Amino acid sequence: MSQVEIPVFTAPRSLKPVVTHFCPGCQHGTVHRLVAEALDHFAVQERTIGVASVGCSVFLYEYFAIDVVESPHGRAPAVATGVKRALPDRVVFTYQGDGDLAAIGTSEIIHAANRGEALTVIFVNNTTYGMTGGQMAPTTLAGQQTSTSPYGRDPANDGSPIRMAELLAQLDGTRFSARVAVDSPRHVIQAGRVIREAFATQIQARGFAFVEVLATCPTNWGMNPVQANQRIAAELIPCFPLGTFKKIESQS
Amino acid sequence: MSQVEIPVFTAPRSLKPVVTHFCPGCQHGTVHRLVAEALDHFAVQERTIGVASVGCSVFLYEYFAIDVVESPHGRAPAVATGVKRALPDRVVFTYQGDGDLAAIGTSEIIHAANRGEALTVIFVNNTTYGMTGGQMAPTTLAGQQTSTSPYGRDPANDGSPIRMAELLAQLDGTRFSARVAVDSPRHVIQAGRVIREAFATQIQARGFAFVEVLATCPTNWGMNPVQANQRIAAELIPCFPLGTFKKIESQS
Amino acid sequence: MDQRLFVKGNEAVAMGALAAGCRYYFGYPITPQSDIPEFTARELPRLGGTFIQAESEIAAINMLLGASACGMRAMTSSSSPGISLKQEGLSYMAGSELPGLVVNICRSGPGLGGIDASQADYFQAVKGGGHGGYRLIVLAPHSVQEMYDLALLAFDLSDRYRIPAMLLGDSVIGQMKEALIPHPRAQVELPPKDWAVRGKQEGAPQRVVKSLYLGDGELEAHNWRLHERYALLEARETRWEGLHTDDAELLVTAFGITARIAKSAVRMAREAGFKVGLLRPVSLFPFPREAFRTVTLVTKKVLCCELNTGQMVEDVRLSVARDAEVYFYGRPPGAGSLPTPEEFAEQIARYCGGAA
Amino acid sequence: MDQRLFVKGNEAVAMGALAAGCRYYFGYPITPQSDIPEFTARELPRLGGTFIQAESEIAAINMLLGASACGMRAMTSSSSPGISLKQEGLSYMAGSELPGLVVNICRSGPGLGGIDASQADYFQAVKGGGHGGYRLIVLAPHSVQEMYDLALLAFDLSDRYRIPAMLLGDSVIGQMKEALIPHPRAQVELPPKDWAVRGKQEGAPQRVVKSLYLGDGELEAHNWRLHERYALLEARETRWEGLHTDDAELLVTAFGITARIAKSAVRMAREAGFKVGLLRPVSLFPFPREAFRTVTLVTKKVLCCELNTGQMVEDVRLSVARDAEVYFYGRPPGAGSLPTPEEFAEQIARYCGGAA
Amino acid sequence: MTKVVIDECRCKGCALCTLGCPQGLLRLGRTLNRAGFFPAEMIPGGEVKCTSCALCAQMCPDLAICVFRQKKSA
Amino acid sequence: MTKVVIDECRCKGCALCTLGCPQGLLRLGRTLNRAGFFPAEMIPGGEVKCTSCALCAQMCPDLAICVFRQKKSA
Amino acid sequence: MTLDLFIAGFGGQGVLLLGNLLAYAAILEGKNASYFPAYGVEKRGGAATCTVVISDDEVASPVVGRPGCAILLNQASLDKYLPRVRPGGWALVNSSLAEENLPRVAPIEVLALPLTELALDVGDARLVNLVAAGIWARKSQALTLASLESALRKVLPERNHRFIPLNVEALKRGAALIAS
Amino acid sequence: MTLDLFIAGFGGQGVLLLGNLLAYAAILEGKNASYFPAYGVEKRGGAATCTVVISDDEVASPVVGRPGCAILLNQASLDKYLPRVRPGGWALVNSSLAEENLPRVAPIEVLALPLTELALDVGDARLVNLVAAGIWARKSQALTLASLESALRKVLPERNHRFIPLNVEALKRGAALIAS
Ligand SMILES: Cc1ncc(C[n+]2csc(CCOP(=O)(O)OP(=O)(O)O)c2C)c(N)n1
Ligand SMILES: Cc1ncc(C[n+]2csc(CCOP(=O)(O)OP(=O)(O)O)c2C)c(N)n1
Ligand code: SF4
Ligand code: SF4
Ligand code: SF4
Ligand code: SF4
Ligand code: SF4
Ligand code: SF4
Ligand SMILES: [Mg+2]
Ligand SMILES: [Mg+2]
Repeated sequence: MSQVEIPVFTAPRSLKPVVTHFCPGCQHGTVHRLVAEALDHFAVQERTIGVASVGCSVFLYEYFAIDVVESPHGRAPAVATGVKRALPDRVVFTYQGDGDLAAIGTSEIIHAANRGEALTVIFVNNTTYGMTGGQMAPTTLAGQQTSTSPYGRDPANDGSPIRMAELLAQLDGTRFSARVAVDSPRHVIQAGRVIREAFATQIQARGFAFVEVLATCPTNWGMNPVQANQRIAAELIPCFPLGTFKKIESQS
Repeated sequence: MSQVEIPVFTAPRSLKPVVTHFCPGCQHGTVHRLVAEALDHFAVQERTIGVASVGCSVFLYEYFAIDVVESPHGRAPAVATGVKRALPDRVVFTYQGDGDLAAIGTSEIIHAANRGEALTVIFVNNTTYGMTGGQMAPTTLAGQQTSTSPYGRDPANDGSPIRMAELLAQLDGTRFSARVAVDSPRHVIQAGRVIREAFATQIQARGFAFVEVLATCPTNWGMNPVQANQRIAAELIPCFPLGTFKKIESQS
Repeated sequence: MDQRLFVKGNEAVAMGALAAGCRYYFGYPITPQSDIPEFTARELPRLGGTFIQAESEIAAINMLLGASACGMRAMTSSSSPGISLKQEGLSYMAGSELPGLVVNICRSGPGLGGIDASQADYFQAVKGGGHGGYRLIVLAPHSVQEMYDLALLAFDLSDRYRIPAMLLGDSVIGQMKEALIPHPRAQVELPPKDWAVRGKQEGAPQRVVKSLYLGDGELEAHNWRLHERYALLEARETRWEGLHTDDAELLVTAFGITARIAKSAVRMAREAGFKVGLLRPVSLFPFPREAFRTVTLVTKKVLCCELNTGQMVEDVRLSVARDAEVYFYGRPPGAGSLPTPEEFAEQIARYCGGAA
Repeated sequence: MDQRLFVKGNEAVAMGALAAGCRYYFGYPITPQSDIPEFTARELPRLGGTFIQAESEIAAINMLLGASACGMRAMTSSSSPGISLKQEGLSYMAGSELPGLVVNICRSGPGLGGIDASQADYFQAVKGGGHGGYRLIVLAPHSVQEMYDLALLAFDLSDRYRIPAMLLGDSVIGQMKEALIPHPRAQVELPPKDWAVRGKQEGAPQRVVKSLYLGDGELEAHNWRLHERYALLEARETRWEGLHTDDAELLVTAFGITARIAKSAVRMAREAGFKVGLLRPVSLFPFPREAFRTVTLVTKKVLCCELNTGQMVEDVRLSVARDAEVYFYGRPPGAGSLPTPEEFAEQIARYCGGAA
Repeated sequence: MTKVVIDECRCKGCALCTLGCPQGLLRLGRTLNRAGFFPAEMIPGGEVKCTSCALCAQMCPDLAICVFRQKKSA
Repeated sequence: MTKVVIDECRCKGCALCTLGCPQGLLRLGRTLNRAGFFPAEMIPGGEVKCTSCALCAQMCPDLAICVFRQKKSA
Repeated sequence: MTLDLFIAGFGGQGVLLLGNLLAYAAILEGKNASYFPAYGVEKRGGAATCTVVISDDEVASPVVGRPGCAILLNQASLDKYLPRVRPGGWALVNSSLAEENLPRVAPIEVLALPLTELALDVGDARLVNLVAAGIWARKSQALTLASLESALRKVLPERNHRFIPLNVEALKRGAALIAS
Repeated sequence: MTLDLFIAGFGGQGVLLLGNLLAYAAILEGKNASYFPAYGVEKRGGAATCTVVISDDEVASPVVGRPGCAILLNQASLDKYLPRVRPGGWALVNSSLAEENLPRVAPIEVLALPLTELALDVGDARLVNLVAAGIWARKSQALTLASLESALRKVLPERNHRFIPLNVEALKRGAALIAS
């Protein structure tokens, strides 16, 4: 009789075994893993096409071992529409930041949702433009200082943070819309479950599914990763409540 | 003792005394009048700037006796933002069709609303692209035949009609959002009242105000004006319910 | 009964695209090209294809990008302001080496302008309206038949060279009707689309469609590759039509609708005894530089006619023999401003000097 | 202590704009120009001005259109992909005769490309990336000081001629730091903005800012008016810098960052005994055609150096004396592909023939 | 004395006013106007029944109708 | 025998795993790795208390942690 | 042989259909033809014009500066376009709606006929275009009534085919005016 | 007189601050100077490089093909950039992090010093840039320590001014290495 080691946590096979360019503590890494785990779960890696956006996650293809199409900033939902219509039996997802999806890409996400495109959209809301050096995003919190809101975001001048998961839930074409966070083991595990649901929506019900993930950008928040992580519960979740805002089970 | 004639209904002075290019029965004419009456009511004709969009209402300046700026298709809310920020004490409104506002201009209207720009937006929803000859709009009803939905709009392919008044009401920056129709004297009178409220919102409370007006396009609906008018109650209102979806009284 | 149809140019271009095997149309309405989405909305569902009326021209070009990245023949169409909005997407398609067809049925501008025929988007089409110094394959049909034929050609060239193609039409060519013989698609051998994404199969290498190149020297090398292909295009795929060039003392040049008008003018001038010829570029990129050089080794006077204030004339000047004179006659577009054959004929008489 | 500041080019252009009285900035972040919105976000509120981070580049150019229609000095800035998105808006501004400043700190492309310096947007800027055959005033700063000075000039020219102005920079000029003397705005007399909307006062005539002209001949006439103004610009406002042009056997020409590099190369070559001069266009539109013609009446060889595969060289070829030879040396942009002075000097030696 | 004045030149014959009148006093005429439309008119004797409620004018998209009320004045 | 394997090369020293461990068994080390970070490590004796719950790994954005469970096998 | 023809009227008079019909009939007769419409931005009531070129050769320009013939269906068209007709050419003018400014002595032949009244006579004012088609075909001798009748079937949308007999009637009425 | 200098290292070593500092000091001394940074897309840990040109005349090109001097703070920079130094030039190499591939016989002078260790000695590994600044200033004789000290006040953000004494200490430590 001997002891064997059973792996209880290893890297998903849909990810390549490479070190990312993300900053220390950046939770794009966490979200990448959760998406990859969902692809592994449904065993669809070989028939998945990822649609990358412009932002710190632009290198999707460096990390995911799947086919990838790059999109112009904000246009991933339109590119993904073209991909999905061309190859309807493939699993197609977009991965977009809050600058990408909630600012320049507002029109594309709303209309992809409204048309009910059978896509899964992973939306990483870190309340700032990470890649370009921390400018104000539509999701920046009131009072938050960024390089383009140096005196803090002023709702009277700049508007208030926009809640995409709730907004998209309003549209008839949306079958699933939820918001999660990745700031605690419990939240991470739950986020994984929700992301799986969003892929299930596409795979089974062939509808539009949206997951907003609250995540950190320690670099541009000017915090260390631990402080940044704490900010999610302290400041982000009160403004962006977690939950599932829409879930339609039936086939379309 | 003699009889005098007291005018109970005459043209508003904010309109020029010219015949419009609109088709017979086209209710852009009605909406023009109601807007002009609101300007007369608040006596702001001399300090109002209209922002025209691209659609059958592109000739705003031919009919309104006010200063006007033309915008590229869909961008009127952005142009109006520039105007209002430059001249904050002027009354600024956009006048947009459903192709303009709910398709190409989705991003601009959402973010102008979200920033809480102190604008009044008049949105004429005639469920089609009038000026270009009756193509499908995001507001086209399910099953409606248009030149680009010759077999009827199919929600599975084209999505369902989008309800802008409800959607915009979701945004923190929106202070007033309502939907009216102009298909009966009662509705017309009520529409006039609501449009006045929308201007009052700007003039008094300095916030973003939105009015969606259900109107006919007899030409592209392939109906005579009377049939077209009847379609509003029969088909449009069931899909686009009338009502005030948001009204915030306080000053911002 | 002959096999000729009598259709609009806009319908012909859509029929040509469908005959080329295009099964994806993404577009947004705009006059004077809405017949194209209207035609494809009617026909594509019957062929099992996809028609999407996009929420905007920008969404349309990006849907095209997506479908093309999967290896499909796909198209969009618009008119001048809408084409301006597609410039970023076109640059991405060029940078990502994606084929595809973009039809521009030009209208007058700048800005909202009007819906009349225009050739003022020549520079935008051939020099690169988007950023980054890429080129498109640009073909200029001058008849309903060519709207059809060049749509077929555009798809083949675009697939072969992995360069997006543009048909540069105008509202006369788009709106006019004339006879069309819808030839079936010629069988040509094209390289396999082994770069297209399709969901990587077991063991197969990953496929990525992108324009981002950050490693030292990578983007430069990528650009040189693109530019070599442009040179190849010029060497192999230049197309033009010549008329009476042998004995011409004056060479008229024009493309698209102005070439049609010029054909009448040349006929009138010949009848009046003027020795005048015509060289009509069919491909605007690659531009028929060599043809211009060759003809102007003999014919020393060139009159370039355009429906703008002078755009193609620059390429003509850059192409002709050094001692040739290039004259320009053009008008900016607008309602009531379409030039007439008589007008061009007058210019011919002016420059043709010692005539009949 | 001297009055020199030590700042980035991007900061200098923003300072210049503010010194010009610009109080409205509308923009969207993009590397390598985000210092401009960051600077204006900090400074404008202090000056009672307005900074809006727009939801997109398209919204930004249209906010600029709106503010400019009210007669205000306003600006936006972006980099290549973002500028592509502004093409429709630029065409509308041109068609509506609206002044305004657009800064393009070019990066490499096509598509997403990279963030390195590029000159591959020359065609887009000077030939018209948008539809309709309009032109922009295009100025090309080659130093931090010029980023400031030309921002001031751009506003004055733009207001005077009612043509939108573009500063065509690149990521080196935007990101580099050097000394800046922030001269105050010179007093120039400009025509009153009696076309601006402001809410029509009692009895005053209605004002309309538009680009739509539908009456017979109206749009053509409007376009001719615009083109007359372009001719006026060329007659009056062409700007360039010449260096050693008197005795040059070879004339080097370059703009922006390549002109800086060329200056070192020319210095090296002169030290090595080559008779080489430099002609640097400062205004790219209007292009200094006359200067090129004049110099090449004597100097018969021209070497055009660009950070692209050949764009300005076409304007040079169209400008020089008929018997001058124009050579081109360029590289497409990208990481690690910035040319060096040594590289240009080698090319000079190659073409300068019989040297020291 | 007229309460309802229909501007024949502005009228496009859309008939929406006829829907609007609660008394049913309006109809389309039978002679084309210069623009090629059949303009609306009051039925014979309508003036008397007309209440000057202006609902017809509310419905008119083309501002072709003006409405007056008669009032005794000293 | 190890339950928690931290890949020193992947670790960026963000310390999020230290927040994740319910037993408080992880900390940052004191020697820089090649990339210039202080990688996480288990506190001395931590292996024994470790429950292989993998919550540390759930928190790690960089997939630097693998977790194993020991099982008796025949 | 090349014939060119300019047609103008107001929207609703069937100007574009008329142009289409003549060009299509020419195609059916094995000729070449081009048809090129131009209209304002207005949907209704605005001006509508089109140009038809019929030729045994390839049609060069579909745009014609000075047409050999014009069909002018209302006063505005008459005023604006009659002067454009080529010397030696002819014009058909709808005298029901246009009678002022008819040139007395002119280098062109003007055939002024009460087309609208004739159409009303056939049954509907909107048949004015078909009356004109019959006149033009007979006078120009360019097209047979038979090919016009076949072309009608092609250019009319299916749902309007029930009006074909009436249309043919109008065609013939027009043609008869010339025969006589 | 024109001096050009290329600086390379990894993010966090203060490469850009070092370039800024030297150029600013030159400005304060009344000279002309340009500073031009280049960095990859990565926010952290990636390579950072910059070029500084100091001149009594106008600076022509801020871009330098073969610099007269290079400061190379890690192995990757050494490998990639040392060969670019102009013959007759010199390089300062951080031997704490880069020791392989040092040329033995070369047309350039290589000064290899354990800059990181020296910095740690002063108090923090991140002071490596200021140690290098001191060395470069003294060896090139282009700038005085006084102007570097004044420049520090300009290039450091206000919130870091409390570190100035330590920075100056590092500067001096570097300079002292050459003086001796
Ligand atoms: C058209 C265009 N505009 C702007 C940019 C610059 N840009 C690159 S990424 C980005 C935003 C990144 O923010 P976000 O989408 O929130 O992603 P994050 O980096 O925060 O994950 C911007 C504005 C661009 N590449 N293209
Ligand atoms: C960029 C651009 N795309 C398309 C068009 C063409 N276009 C003009 S109006 C219009 C839509 C009109 O529909 P809507 O906004 O609903 O107004 P309506 O005419 O129905 O009142 C379109 C697509 C344009 N002018 N510009
Ligand atoms: S900048 Fe922010 S979002 Fe981007 S990699 Fe760094 S931490 Fe992540
Ligand atoms: S087309 Fe429709 S919207 Fe346009 S004027 Fe006519 S009826 Fe009105
Ligand atoms: S005013 Fe009233 S009663 Fe009189 S006609 Fe009009 S709707 Fe009828
Ligand atoms: S509603 Fe107005 S336009 Fe319509 S018929 Fe009546 S009066 Fe005429
Ligand atoms: S597996 Fe669980 S107990 Fe063990 S170190 Fe990780 S978090 Fe702590
Ligand atoms: S969470 Fe991962 S990257 Fe962060 S310190 Fe722990 S092991 Fe290292
Ligand atoms: Mg973000
Ligand atoms: Mg509409």
